[in-house]
Amino acid sequence: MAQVLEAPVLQRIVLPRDNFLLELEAPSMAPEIRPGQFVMAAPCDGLSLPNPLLKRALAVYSVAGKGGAPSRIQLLLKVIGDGTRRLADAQPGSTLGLVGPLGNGFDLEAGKGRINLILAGGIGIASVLLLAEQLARAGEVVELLYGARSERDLVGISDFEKLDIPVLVTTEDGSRGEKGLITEGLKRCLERFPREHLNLYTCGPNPMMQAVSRLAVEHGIPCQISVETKMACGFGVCLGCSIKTLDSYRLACTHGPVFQAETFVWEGENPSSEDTLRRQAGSSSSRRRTGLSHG
Amino acid sequence: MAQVLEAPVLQRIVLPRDNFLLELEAPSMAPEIRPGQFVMAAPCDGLSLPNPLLKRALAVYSVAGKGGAPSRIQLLLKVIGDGTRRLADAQPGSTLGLVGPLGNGFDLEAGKGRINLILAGGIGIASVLLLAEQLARAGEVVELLYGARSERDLVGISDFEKLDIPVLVTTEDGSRGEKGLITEGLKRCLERFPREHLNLYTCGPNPMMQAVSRLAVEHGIPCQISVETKMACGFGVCLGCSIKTLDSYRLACTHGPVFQAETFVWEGENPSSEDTLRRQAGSSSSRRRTGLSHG
Amino acid sequence: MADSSCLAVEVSGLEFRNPVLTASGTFGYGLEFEQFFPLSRLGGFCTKGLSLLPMAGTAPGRIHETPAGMLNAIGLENVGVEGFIEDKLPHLTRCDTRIIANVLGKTIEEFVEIARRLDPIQLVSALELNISCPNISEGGIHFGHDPRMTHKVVASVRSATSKPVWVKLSPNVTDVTVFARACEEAGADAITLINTYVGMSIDVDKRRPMLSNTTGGLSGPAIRPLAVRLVREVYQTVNIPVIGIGGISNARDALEFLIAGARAVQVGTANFVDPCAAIKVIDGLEEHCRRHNISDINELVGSLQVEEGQFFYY
Amino acid sequence: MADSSCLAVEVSGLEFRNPVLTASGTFGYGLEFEQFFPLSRLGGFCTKGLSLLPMAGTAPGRIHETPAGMLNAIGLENVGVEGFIEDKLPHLTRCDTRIIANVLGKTIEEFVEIARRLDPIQLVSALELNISCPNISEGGIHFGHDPRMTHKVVASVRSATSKPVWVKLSPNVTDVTVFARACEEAGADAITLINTYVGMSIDVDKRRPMLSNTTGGLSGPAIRPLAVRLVREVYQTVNIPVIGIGGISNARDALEFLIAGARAVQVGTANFVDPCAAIKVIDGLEEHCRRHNISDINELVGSLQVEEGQFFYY
Ligand SMILES: Cc1cc2nc3c(=O)[nH]c(=O)nc-3n(C[C@H](O)[C@H](O)[C@H](O)COP(=O)(O)OP(=O)(O)OC[C@H]3O[C@@H](n4cnc5c(N)ncnc54)[C@H](O)[C@@H]3O)c2cc1C
Ligand SMILES: Cc1cc2nc3c(=O)[nH]c(=O)nc-3n(C[C@H](O)[C@H](O)[C@H](O)COP(=O)(O)OP(=O)(O)OC[C@H]3O[C@@H](n4cnc5c(N)ncnc54)[C@H](O)[C@@H]3O)c2cc1C
Ligand SMILES: Cc1cc2nc3c(=O)[nH]c(=O)nc-3n(C[C@H](O)[C@H](O)[C@H](O)COP(=O)(O)O)c2cc1C
Ligand SMILES: Cc1cc2nc3c(=O)[nH]c(=O)nc-3n(C[C@H](O)[C@H](O)[C@H](O)COP(=O)(O)O)c2cc1C
Ligand code: FES
Ligand code: FES
Repeated sequence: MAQVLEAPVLQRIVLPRDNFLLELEAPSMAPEIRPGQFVMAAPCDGLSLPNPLLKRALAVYSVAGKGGAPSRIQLLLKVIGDGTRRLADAQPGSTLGLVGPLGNGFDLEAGKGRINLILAGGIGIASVLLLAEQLARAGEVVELLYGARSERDLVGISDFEKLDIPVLVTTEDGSRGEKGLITEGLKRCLERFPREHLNLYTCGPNPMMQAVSRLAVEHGIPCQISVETKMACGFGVCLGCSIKTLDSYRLACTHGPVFQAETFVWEGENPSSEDTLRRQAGSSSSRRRTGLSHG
Repeated sequence: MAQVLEAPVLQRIVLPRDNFLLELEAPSMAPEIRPGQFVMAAPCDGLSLPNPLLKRALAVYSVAGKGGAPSRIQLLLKVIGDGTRRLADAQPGSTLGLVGPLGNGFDLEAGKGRINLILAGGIGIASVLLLAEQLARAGEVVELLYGARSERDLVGISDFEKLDIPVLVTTEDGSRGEKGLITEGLKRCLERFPREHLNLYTCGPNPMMQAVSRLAVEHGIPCQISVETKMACGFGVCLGCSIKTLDSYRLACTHGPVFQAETFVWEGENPSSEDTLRRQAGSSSSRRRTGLSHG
Repeated sequence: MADSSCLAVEVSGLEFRNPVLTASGTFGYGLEFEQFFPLSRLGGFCTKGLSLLPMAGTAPGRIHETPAGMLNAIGLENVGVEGFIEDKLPHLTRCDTRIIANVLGKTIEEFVEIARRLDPIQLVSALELNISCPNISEGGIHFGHDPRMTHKVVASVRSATSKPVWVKLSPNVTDVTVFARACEEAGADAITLINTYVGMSIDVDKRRPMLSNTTGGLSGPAIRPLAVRLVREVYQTVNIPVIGIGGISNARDALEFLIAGARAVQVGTANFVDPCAAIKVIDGLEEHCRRHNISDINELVGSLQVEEGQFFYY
Repeated sequence: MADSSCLAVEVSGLEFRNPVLTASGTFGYGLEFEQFFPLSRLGGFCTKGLSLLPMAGTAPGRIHETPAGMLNAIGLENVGVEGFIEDKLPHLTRCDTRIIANVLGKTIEEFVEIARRLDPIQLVSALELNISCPNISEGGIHFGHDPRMTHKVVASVRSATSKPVWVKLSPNVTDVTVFARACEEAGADAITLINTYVGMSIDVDKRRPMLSNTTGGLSGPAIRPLAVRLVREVYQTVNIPVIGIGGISNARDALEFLIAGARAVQVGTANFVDPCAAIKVIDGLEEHCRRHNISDINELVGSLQVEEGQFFYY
């Protein structure tokens, strides 16, 4: 059940590189949030028409509150265009119009008894803190692989460290952590850990998630991806957010935003029927198989 | 010569009843302003499209600056719709996009050696402070008749009092000054002063200016009105701001916003050719005539 | 409050508790909105366009936001008329609002077949023929851009159903009144307009269309002034009721359409911006009636006062 | 910077230093903008529509702002062709930019007569025939809504002038390509589009139209997606160059039109919002060329890459 509400902005923290953290008062919504879910958001500015017209999808970064059920939600956002610009300008004392919680979020069952690697790229980090938190709280093994262009693009690392989650940083310019792409980090993990014990979650720019997915599928490792598409409504009625899976179009908002890497078809990919069969086979086998290694 | 510039907001003063005073840094523009001129203004918000699209016309309320030429301009505005809402939200540190100075402003020559009555209604006060100041500085007799709905709608009175200009307040609810309409105040002035020595300036809501104009024309007193119309450009190219005068359409932005009451045709008025002749006759005689009284 | 009788209207022999419906393609099959408000608040809702067989729609890249509007090329993804009857309607039996089935065929025969299947369905109050969808290559807009075809499809459906037939017109024509007249002559019970305007946006860095379908339909506040004018024109042309659509976000917008001549309105894109938009329109209309001492909203319908002849100087 | 040759384009045998002109009715007679920037920065400008005799225009209540756009019913207030030649042109002798005379007649004879009077005027580079103004009852749009009339007026003007003849088309038609073809066949040298869409807004408290003329033309960013699509269609239909107009506020917007197929663009309503809008478009285009290593902006014209056939699932 999604709610429509106006949430007062309690705090606005300016982070490097056009990243912002907003904390909102949302006592009816905060306890309902599951990891990987999102809200549609726009500032309430008293004008007769919002500009841009449509709300923007934002993952719930975190929930907070003193004792008992959480009453506040945190959004972590990076300014890209007009929508995020306006959200980032929201001052404490103003309110945001929210619709949410939306989407299905991550499947945490898949992580049970596994070594869970969370691969976040850039602002994709916003979708995975709650996931990491709940996995860690459930006693699962969790590591964060966090890739960004440069040191200053890394946000929120301390929030993961507070949870005692190991953070493995890669930056494209080498200004912090390993120099290179996050997939290099992943490859090293594939050497470190028995593959059949691994479970992946990823959120970030499409090319990164596509590369991660490819590795995961190749190695038969289950991998959930949280995708970004343009969304008009966020709750399944505009049918605008479709993505392609091996057997049909699906809605990123209500069927997703989390999908299985094995069945997801990336833009530009045109899986032949052979690929399809192979990947479907791989996908079902990767789910069944446990002790098998591809070498 | 109008300029296009981005002026930093230095100060924002919140006044009662949705009135706001904005002080802007505009050293190239401030010295050029003549009384009754206006600017087209909108906040610079970094979005790819302004909302509302068009700038809004605002009189220059005052100019200021330490010693020498003025470097700052003040805008006094009342929130009516989206355009003024956004302007009123402009915080110190942000900037406004301005085009100006625009329009012809008031004819101060007409006030020489006369008793100058300035009739302001509501936010119309914003157009007449500079006028009052310059008339007073030139040693002319000036009085302000200021009408509003209620005491709290009166803004800026102290700015006139600082100039030692007598202020005669009327409010519709009697909460300050005389109870009633500003035309009542005007009628009393018509009894107090010899009409042939009077010169009127007025800015306010249309019904008020129309009533003032009618009195002025009836009594053969010169009267300048500063009109408000919808404006898209403010500098004479959209041709959208036309108003009707006895002999043609005129542009409120470049021919006005100040017009002679005698030749202005109000909305709904449909002067017969007789009226036209009478008013034209009246108009030319009122300009020539000096010592003549209508009794 | 919402049920106060001052808002009741009649369209094509049907009573509506208020003149505010939600537009096809922006309200799913109604069910998706039950989490936000009781559907009984609405005058009614129009289903997503139903085709004879289910359709999967166009490839991803279906929407793009534009100034005060959005382009869409959904390609009429829908569950098909049987899917609607079997999977959706059973959940709507107690929704207590009027359901208008928006339908679409690639041929006249398909239109007729869909109408026949829906005819026995009590829960469906009326059919709305979408002869104006810009996003599929067959059917849709083809019927909406040739008045003879319009007449033919409307007459055929009219004789295939006992339900009121509404026809939804395309604005992408030189003279919409020609089509409205064709509908009236063919026996249509109401005209709904407008569907979207055909438009296109380009990703200038990639030099590719923003939509996978290249073009899409423009909706939202951007087109409202165009819609209001077309509603006015059709209102002045035909005697059957007109239902106004296009960029309605609030009561003021809805009033524009009513005053221009619409007997009812539909809220579309605004449902995405605020799921409760239609409710706000209803509350706002009631507030307007109260403020202006209007005891029956029908007083407003077509009440536009136009000044007599403007004069030009030469 | 602005004169850098990467932006130069040729339209109808005329060289333009860049593809950015300003649109008729939004740039006065050019003179009003000299206070903001040297006119020589522009590719050129189009004058306010010139009629045979001066026109006073419609009564007050000529404009109304709408979401991301505005309605206007100026009624072609203008100084007349003689007024332009005698009072305006003498001040433009040193403006060093191309002047396009936008002209309008109530009859074919008037169009021809205006063209004749302008023919000897060196400072005027081309004529732009406004057969698409929605705001006057005679002429204007009448020529633009009947392809035979379009052909006739274009052919007549074509034989009355030695200057390039551009024809400005109305978007208020079912199929603009029919009109574009008629223009091409009649000898037009270029097509400019779009003029405004007919629209209307209502003051819901007074129940009166916002414009004294009841309807007006919608311009601004709101209509850009519609204009881009029409430019694309016409580009794919005719061989003469297309000049794109409609809601251009910045270089990105202009690029949409160029990539869709426009050889040049015109900036309209944006001139009101920011008198320097056209200059910003020019600077932005140059910046884009630099960033994308484009040595000749003509490379971009019509460069849209459209994916092959979309597939639908059923
Ligand atoms: C389920 C979901 C969850 C999301 N969670 C978050 C979140 O927690 N934090 C957050 O900051 N953002 C998040 N996003 C993205 C966010 O919703 C914005 O849509 C996106 O950043 C662009 O919106 P905008 O209005 O700022 O830019 P727009 O004006 O819509 O786009 C500006 C330009 O940038 C391009 N563009 C759009 N998205 C991207 C991108 N990701 N990278 C580069 N260019 C882009 C557009 O094509 C356009 O040309 C999420 C999106 C989805 C679907
Ligand atoms: C030359 C000139 C000088 C001006 N100087 C000032 C000034 O110094 N300070 C100032 O506050 N304003 C001034 N105005 C008015 C100002 O420009 C705004 O246009 C006006 O207040 C409405 O703009 P908006 O965007 O807020 O409302 P809009 O959204 O444009 O209009 C909202 C609604 O209010 C109605 N409306 C418009 N104007 C008025 C009005 N005056 N009273 C009641 N309803 C109205 C509109 O029809 C509309 O229905 C001036 C106008 C002109 C032409
Ligand atoms: C995403 C989307 C899908 C639509 N699908 C349909 C449809 O299936 N059938 C139909 O008749 N109209 C459809 N429409 C058109 C709307 O019903 C409506 O006529 C149009 O959007 C204009 O109204 P608006 O501006 O309020 O959105 C759709 C519109 C949108 C935005
Ligand atoms: C106030 C105004 C006046 C206009 N006058 C004319 C005109 O005289 N002749 C003409 O061909 N087009 C005229 N137009 C149309 C513009 O030239 C242009 O085609 C249209 O506004 C679309 O472009 P835009 O969205 O950039 O404004 C006028 C437009 C506006 C807004
Ligand atoms: S965003 Fe509307 S259906 Fe997914
Ligand atoms: S506001 Fe544009 S001409 Fe006056």
